[in-house]
Amino acid sequence: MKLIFEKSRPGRTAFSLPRHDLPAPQMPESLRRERPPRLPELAEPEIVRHFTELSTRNYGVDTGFYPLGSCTMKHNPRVNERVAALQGFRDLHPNQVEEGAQGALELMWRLQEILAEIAGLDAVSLQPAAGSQGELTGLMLMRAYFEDRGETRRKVFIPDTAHGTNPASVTMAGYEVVGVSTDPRGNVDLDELRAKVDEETVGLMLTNPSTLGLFDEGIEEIQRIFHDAGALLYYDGANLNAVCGISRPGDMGFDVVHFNLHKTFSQPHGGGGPGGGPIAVRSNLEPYLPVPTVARDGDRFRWHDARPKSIGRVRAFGGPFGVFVRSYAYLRAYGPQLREMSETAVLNANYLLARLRDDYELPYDRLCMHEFVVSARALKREHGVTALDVAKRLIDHGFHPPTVYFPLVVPEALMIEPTETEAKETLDAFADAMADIAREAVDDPEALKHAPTNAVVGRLDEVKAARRVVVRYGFEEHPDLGGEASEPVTADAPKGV
Amino acid sequence: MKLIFEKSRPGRTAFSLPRHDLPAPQMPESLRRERPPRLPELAEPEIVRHFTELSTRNYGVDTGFYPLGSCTMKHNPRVNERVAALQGFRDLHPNQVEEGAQGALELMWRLQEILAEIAGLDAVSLQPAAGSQGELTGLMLMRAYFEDRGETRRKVFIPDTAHGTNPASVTMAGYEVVGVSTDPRGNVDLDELRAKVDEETVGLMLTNPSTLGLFDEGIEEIQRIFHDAGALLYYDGANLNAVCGISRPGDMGFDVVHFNLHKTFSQPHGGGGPGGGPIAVRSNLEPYLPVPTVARDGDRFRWHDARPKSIGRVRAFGGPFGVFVRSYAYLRAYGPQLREMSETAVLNANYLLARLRDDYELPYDRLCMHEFVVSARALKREHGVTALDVAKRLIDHGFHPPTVYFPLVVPEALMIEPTETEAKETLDAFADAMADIAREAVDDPEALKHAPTNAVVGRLDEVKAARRVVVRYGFEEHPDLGGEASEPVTADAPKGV
Amino acid sequence: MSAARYLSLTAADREEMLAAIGVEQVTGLFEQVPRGVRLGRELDLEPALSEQEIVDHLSALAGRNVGTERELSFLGGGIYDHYVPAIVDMVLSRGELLTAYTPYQPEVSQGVLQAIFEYQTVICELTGMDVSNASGYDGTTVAADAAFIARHATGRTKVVLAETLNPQARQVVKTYAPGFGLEVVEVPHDGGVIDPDRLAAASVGAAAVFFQQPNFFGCLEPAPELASAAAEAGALPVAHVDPLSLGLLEAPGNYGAAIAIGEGQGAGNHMSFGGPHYGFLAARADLIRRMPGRIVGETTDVQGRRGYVLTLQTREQHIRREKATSNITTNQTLLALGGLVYLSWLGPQGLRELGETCMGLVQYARHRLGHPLAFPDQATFKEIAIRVGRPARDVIAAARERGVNPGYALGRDYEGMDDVLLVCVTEKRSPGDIDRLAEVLEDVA
Amino acid sequence: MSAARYLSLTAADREEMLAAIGVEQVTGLFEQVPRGVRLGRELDLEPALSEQEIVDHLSALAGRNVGTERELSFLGGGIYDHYVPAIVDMVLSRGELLTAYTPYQPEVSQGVLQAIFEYQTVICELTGMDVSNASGYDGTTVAADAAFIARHATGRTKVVLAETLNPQARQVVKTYAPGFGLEVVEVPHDGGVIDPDRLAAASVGAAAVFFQQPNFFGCLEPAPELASAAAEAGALPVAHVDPLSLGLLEAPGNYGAAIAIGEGQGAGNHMSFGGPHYGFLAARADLIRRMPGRIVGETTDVQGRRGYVLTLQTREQHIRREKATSNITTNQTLLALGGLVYLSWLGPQGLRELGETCMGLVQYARHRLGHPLAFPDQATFKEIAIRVGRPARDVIAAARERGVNPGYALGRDYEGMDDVLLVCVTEKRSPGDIDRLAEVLEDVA
Ligand SMILES: Cc1ncc(COP(=O)(O)O)c(C=O)c1O
Ligand SMILES: Cc1ncc(COP(=O)(O)O)c(C=O)c1O
Repeated sequence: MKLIFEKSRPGRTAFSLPRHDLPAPQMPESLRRERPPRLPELAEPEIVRHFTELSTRNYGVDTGFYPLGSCTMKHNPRVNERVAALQGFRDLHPNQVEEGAQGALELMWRLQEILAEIAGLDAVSLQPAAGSQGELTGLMLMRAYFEDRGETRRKVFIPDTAHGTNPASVTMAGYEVVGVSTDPRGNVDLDELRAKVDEETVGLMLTNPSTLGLFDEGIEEIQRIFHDAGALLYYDGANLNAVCGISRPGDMGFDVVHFNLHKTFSQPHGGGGPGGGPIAVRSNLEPYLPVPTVARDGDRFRWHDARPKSIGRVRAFGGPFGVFVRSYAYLRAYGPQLREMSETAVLNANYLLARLRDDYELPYDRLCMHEFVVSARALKREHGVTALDVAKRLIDHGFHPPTVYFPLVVPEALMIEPTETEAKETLDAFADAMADIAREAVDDPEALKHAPTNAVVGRLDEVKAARRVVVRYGFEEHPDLGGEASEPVTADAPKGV
Repeated sequence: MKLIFEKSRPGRTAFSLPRHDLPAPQMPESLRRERPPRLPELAEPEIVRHFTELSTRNYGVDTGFYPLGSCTMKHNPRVNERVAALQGFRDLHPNQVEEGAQGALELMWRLQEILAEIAGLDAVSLQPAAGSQGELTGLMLMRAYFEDRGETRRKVFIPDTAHGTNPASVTMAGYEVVGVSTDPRGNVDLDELRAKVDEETVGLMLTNPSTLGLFDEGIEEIQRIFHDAGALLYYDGANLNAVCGISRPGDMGFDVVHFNLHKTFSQPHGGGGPGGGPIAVRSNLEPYLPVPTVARDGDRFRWHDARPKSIGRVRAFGGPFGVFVRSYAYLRAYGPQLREMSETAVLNANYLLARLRDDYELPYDRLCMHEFVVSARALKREHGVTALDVAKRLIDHGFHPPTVYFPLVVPEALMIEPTETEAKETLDAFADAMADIAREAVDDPEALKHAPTNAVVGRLDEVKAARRVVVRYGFEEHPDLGGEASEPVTADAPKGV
Repeated sequence: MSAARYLSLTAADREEMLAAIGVEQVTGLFEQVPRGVRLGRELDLEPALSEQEIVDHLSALAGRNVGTERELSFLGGGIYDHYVPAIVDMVLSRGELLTAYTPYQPEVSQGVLQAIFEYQTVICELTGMDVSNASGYDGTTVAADAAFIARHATGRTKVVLAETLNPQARQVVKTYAPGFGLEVVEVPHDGGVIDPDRLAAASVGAAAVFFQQPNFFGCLEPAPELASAAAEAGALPVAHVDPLSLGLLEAPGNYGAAIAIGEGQGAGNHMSFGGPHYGFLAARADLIRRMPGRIVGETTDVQGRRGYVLTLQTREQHIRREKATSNITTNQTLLALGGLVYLSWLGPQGLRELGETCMGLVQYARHRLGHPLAFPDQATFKEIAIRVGRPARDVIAAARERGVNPGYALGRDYEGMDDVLLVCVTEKRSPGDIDRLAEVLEDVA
Repeated sequence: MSAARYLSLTAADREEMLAAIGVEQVTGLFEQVPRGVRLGRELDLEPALSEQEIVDHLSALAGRNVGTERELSFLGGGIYDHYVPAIVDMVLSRGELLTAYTPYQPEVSQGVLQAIFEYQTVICELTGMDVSNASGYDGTTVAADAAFIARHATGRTKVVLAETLNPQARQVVKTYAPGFGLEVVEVPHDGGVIDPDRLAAASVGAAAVFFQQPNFFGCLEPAPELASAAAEAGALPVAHVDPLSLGLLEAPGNYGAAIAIGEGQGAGNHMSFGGPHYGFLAARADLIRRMPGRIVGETTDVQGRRGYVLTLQTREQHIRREKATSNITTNQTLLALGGLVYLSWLGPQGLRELGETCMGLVQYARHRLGHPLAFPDQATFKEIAIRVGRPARDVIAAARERGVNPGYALGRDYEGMDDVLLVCVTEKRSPGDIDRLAEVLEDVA
């Protein structure tokens, strides 16, 4: 379909503004813009059609099953959108004085309390904008903590199953990554930890259950190893959907946790965001929390920014408030029964795993938690059919593909997270499609290479996109910003986390 | 796709209700329901998906060009939806006392005033729920008027171009229809009127411009003929989009007018409704208006129902208030420049007509107003291709078909109303498609019989539907409620008005 | 300022288009309008507003209303403050549904058609009837529709209305009746409900007999007996029912009603000061060809795939013209679709629980409010009529000053009831709210 | 009550599924969780609420806030009360966009991908830069992103921040700087703007130099000269700009900025007490491989049809891990999409007129308000700083009692400015509103 710029015509307008009879504004000529930006020019009817059509070329949870592993693509309750749009929230200026924002501050305070209880930890900062910013914030807290104690440590342990944000955050925090292997049962290799953890160790970043969908059975020992070395434990909360009300990170020994409000607590993913990445910490890290948090004095709620040892601010204001409204509404729908959410997520995952295990290889043969990873390695070896081919054919069956090629430790990985909101019929239909595809891989592997055939476009040439870098509309000409050719990602790069 | 009942599973729920610890209610056992209704049982996620999917199987103005003649399928501004959802409107109980509904009453009063000015008439009732109810209400007013004067008249003149609601309303009002022909220029036949109008005549119902899209050039004479006979003139406002600010029904001599708020004033058509059918009348008919209307006393607004000669009430409360909010918002966006709306609608129609006249027959060769009618008669005669075939092929070109087989006076009619909100490119693309189809009719008429081929279903068997009357899901069995076979509509029955 | 924002033509477009048409100016297109009837001036309307000014202006108007979000309200009487779940608004805002019209071209309208088919099924299930249309304007006009059906099905010229039928529905029937050639007879109530014997007497020679369950006072009528009384007289029993009562109360189809009608608002529509809402009308199979309005039927396409179309169109005005079963065309599809979404949300279990909640609350109110009941012998569903000892209007005014709208003044419709207040409780009110009402009423009445 | 409403399994389903898995009870699935770390009790949370109770509870909380719909507000300072047109909300509520995630599978994500490509183009056009990402968290974190780019592009270890740069953006840069190995130097303003010579001196050896146009006081900086000063010192000039000023003010790309960043909120996002919003970041072509976050590129499919994909992914954490240009993954796509819709609504003409309206109003306020300007020599865009003669906090409190929120107390961020009020006017305020502010300020200050 056409780009919005290709539908633009000079002089067409959609905007309307109030008019006041005021003299024309004066401004220094040297600062005046010379040529206007070529923004699209359309009337309202064509704008509505353009974006309506775009939306029909996109697949969301509202469209169907979206088992994108590690992303918790659950149903987004619509009441959350209703309450987030309340004028008292939507039209509230963040610089409003506290007296004029008591309801918003109370909501944030209540959310802090709920998250602390779920985490089993003591204090919460809602400020981080997403999980990865939560990670970085957590690492900054650790640095502040060690600096405050006069210790200089540099090494952060990252398991080989970890999400890419974990090592990236370590670098941004000015620390060094130390890799750790996964043992044959899918747990972190304890011997390796015992050998490597020392007084230079800042801590460990762990996703538990891991990105393999497995709860680390050695978690108590892991905790001992790090805490005995004076180091700290960071809990990547991306997989919290597995354990709410069942096991709390704080009780597992973690000192900092981030939540992904857009995963576990139903903030819609918005085509890539927004998210929310609050962190909860043990009391020994509380003095370093970003400012401001929200405090309660009797019936009154206020900003709390008197933290002399704070690492400072990690984003504007108190955080993505609209996300808090949605997640708070969601959490109030479950209340103390939040456990049902996680139990159902884990039940759905194990059922789907049971249905798939005959057709796909299971690298770690255990019950899973809320997600699991199977491998298309055998299909590739025997029929030349890759995880990517399976993913693309799933599109033709009407499903969103799972995450593929992640975690990196599993070759030809298909990482499947059904979430708790799916019906059994949906899981069955997906399992049937996966079985069909496994059969097709035997019968007609070549056909799979042409998938998808039912989508609005066929397989897209990512190599070309990286070589001939066209990242904006060119109006008359299409400039290639690539300069020298860029290294394209390989076809088996992670897709979906 | 599946019906929602086919997705239902016993025990699945989406609802939630507050719980109070109250004793179970007591009720007479004789009135208790025995078997619960088989409503669908789904959780919220699957309900959202079901209706999302249904929506993708439907074509609206937001999807694309929708030139359904006589229906004024213009763009529906989204700000109207925003204001209609304001809590002070949405959550207002119609039995609220006047003191608690001043804003709503003021809005209705202002809308009455605006409509009176547009109509060039004296008093307005907002109550009728749609155009056809406006018609019936208007006829009831006429009867009350004549009864009040002690006259018994029975005949209502209906031109052969009239919409089906006009004669149907006449019957429901207890009157008799007298048909009138259209003259070769597309105007009402004046000689016939002169011959037939007499002291038994109640009046004329006229759409002006007519459903041929032509302004009746004899309107002044028509007026004289009826008024000289003491009869009244009813203006079917379905085509008001052609003349706002250009010519007013009151100035043309009409005594009663209905508005279609869902056509001219942008209430979205909702897949069939809701609508709004306010009427405006000359002062001699005001005493008979339905109650209540809204009156103003200084700064205060109140219900006005002290009309002893009123015909009574035609629907509940003051009318479809949410529709009034949208239309009022729309009218305030144009203000005194409403004429631009009609001018543009007429320009678009004439341009499209100019683009089509080489390929399709034009039964009345004049400039048109906001819509026009062409005929596929030649295609049918020469190639066996009908208006219906043309309509179905337009679907494959991505357009909604125009109204077909209406008005009845034009064989193989295609009744095309582009509205003012369409861009020239859209009109050009539609004209190109129509030209393509005309060519295809020559080159491969058989192929056209198979259109549409790009829709979610192919041509549907309407005869079967009328013969084997399945009008509800049968759960286990599919009962045929037809009894003896029903007379199916013929393929060339009107579609679209 | 103009509303160019809704228009897509540029100045250049206009010129090209006029050239293609062969006229010089836009005014040239209007030559066919005789000079004598041209307006020749600007419309005398207030200046155009920008979008933001529209929002400001309408927000100010909305702010001068006191909706149920701003006062504790016990208003009922036909329109009810039931909770409308967020998914209803979400579905109705989908542009493909919102901005479409009547599904005359079924291949591009399967969404609306299937939804209507589902709606028809849900209404049939609720009411126990065989066939439903989609839809009537509201709960009053469907009463007129039912009278029209009965007039032609029986050939008789009288309809009987229980006085406990919604007063506005009765008014609408009376407005339409002369045109239909119908005489209207009303039957008074005895102690809040209709006496079957009295109704039987009135029913002789009637085309139809209308009663309401629960009735306008909230009371439970002996509906099966009323239906029998009508049927025995050869009249069509027409039951006007509250859809949300049908989880607890027997379906009209199961006690012999020929036609079931009602106001759909409570099931999925916002109150919106009285509309737009939907009226439902369902009937026995033998009346199908006399029904007004749209009906969707199942069929197959050329490849045998299931699909839906408007059917039995030979009833309708666009085919039958003056011989049609009704003049209706534009109807209340979107609102009926809201009803479908709502009833799918509620499901059979929710419907029953909702009914129990309302009845439980009304039972609580019955005991909690200190005032005498107007109809002490009758069970009610979600409303009760109480005698407040002085004009109900005054009590309402005084209570509203305390932030409570205590209900509807029945004296607006019924003689001798000036001191009667109709108090309504839905699931949106709590026992605590009822306590508050009791307190305020003690103060002011 | 449970939130079963969001769960689709029936009791029967659960049994069948457990049987298929081969465990007896759901608890059997959690054997892998060591007993020592199991919770063993219910979470200590308030009881679950029904949907309607959630709406009631949150409406009550919302009602305890005073948003700009309830008081006449002149608050600005980085977040602005610009009008958000209805089509923005409509587009963002489309489920296919709202409930999708990052478009890793381009064949089913062309909608989001094309929208991002369009967004990138719009941002490039606005800023005059070559390439834009989509998107940063907000207008503060993109400053940290720019510092990270500059650190690696130049190898230098210092960044210079104008004191007139948004205080929160400065704080965020300072929070991130130690991890990046950067030292932060701030340059004070002279009379409300930055002196180019002073900046030039500070820029020596710097990786990047940040300034803001219009600056935090609303004043127009000599931006071209600031950019030159930075560039001459070999530092990357980073301009933090208000997107809505760019119809009137020159684009940073046209006066030599290497990176343009900013807060997108004013262009298409509701204020929402501070988020979620979007931060934009656009750069010169030579910096493309150092950019953080998503970038969408054009390509073709197997049949040669145009399509869009995430590109240059070798910059990103999921490929490059500890060597990535950033750790960002979840971003602000939906909000950026809101920006795209808004800027399409505004178009070039609307953008200019909006700027003129704001500047016209601020000019009016400048003359109308009786208080001395803090920076009398500077032209401003939509804000002015005035001296109110006593603590601005007190003035705000007193004015709010009269229904007017007169602005932001600059003393919250700047020493010696306790009596300075930053007054902001957008197109949502009128000359009459400014008159009212003047009146109230006369009374209270
Ligand atoms: C395991 C894991 N860790 C961290 C993240 C990063 O979280 P976010 O996307 O919220 O920044 C993700 C999600 O993408 C993840 O799956
Ligand atoms: C010419 C004409 N008259 C009357 C009507 C009836 O109006 P409504 O559909 O609002 O009842 C219509 C529309 O369908 C029409 O096109």
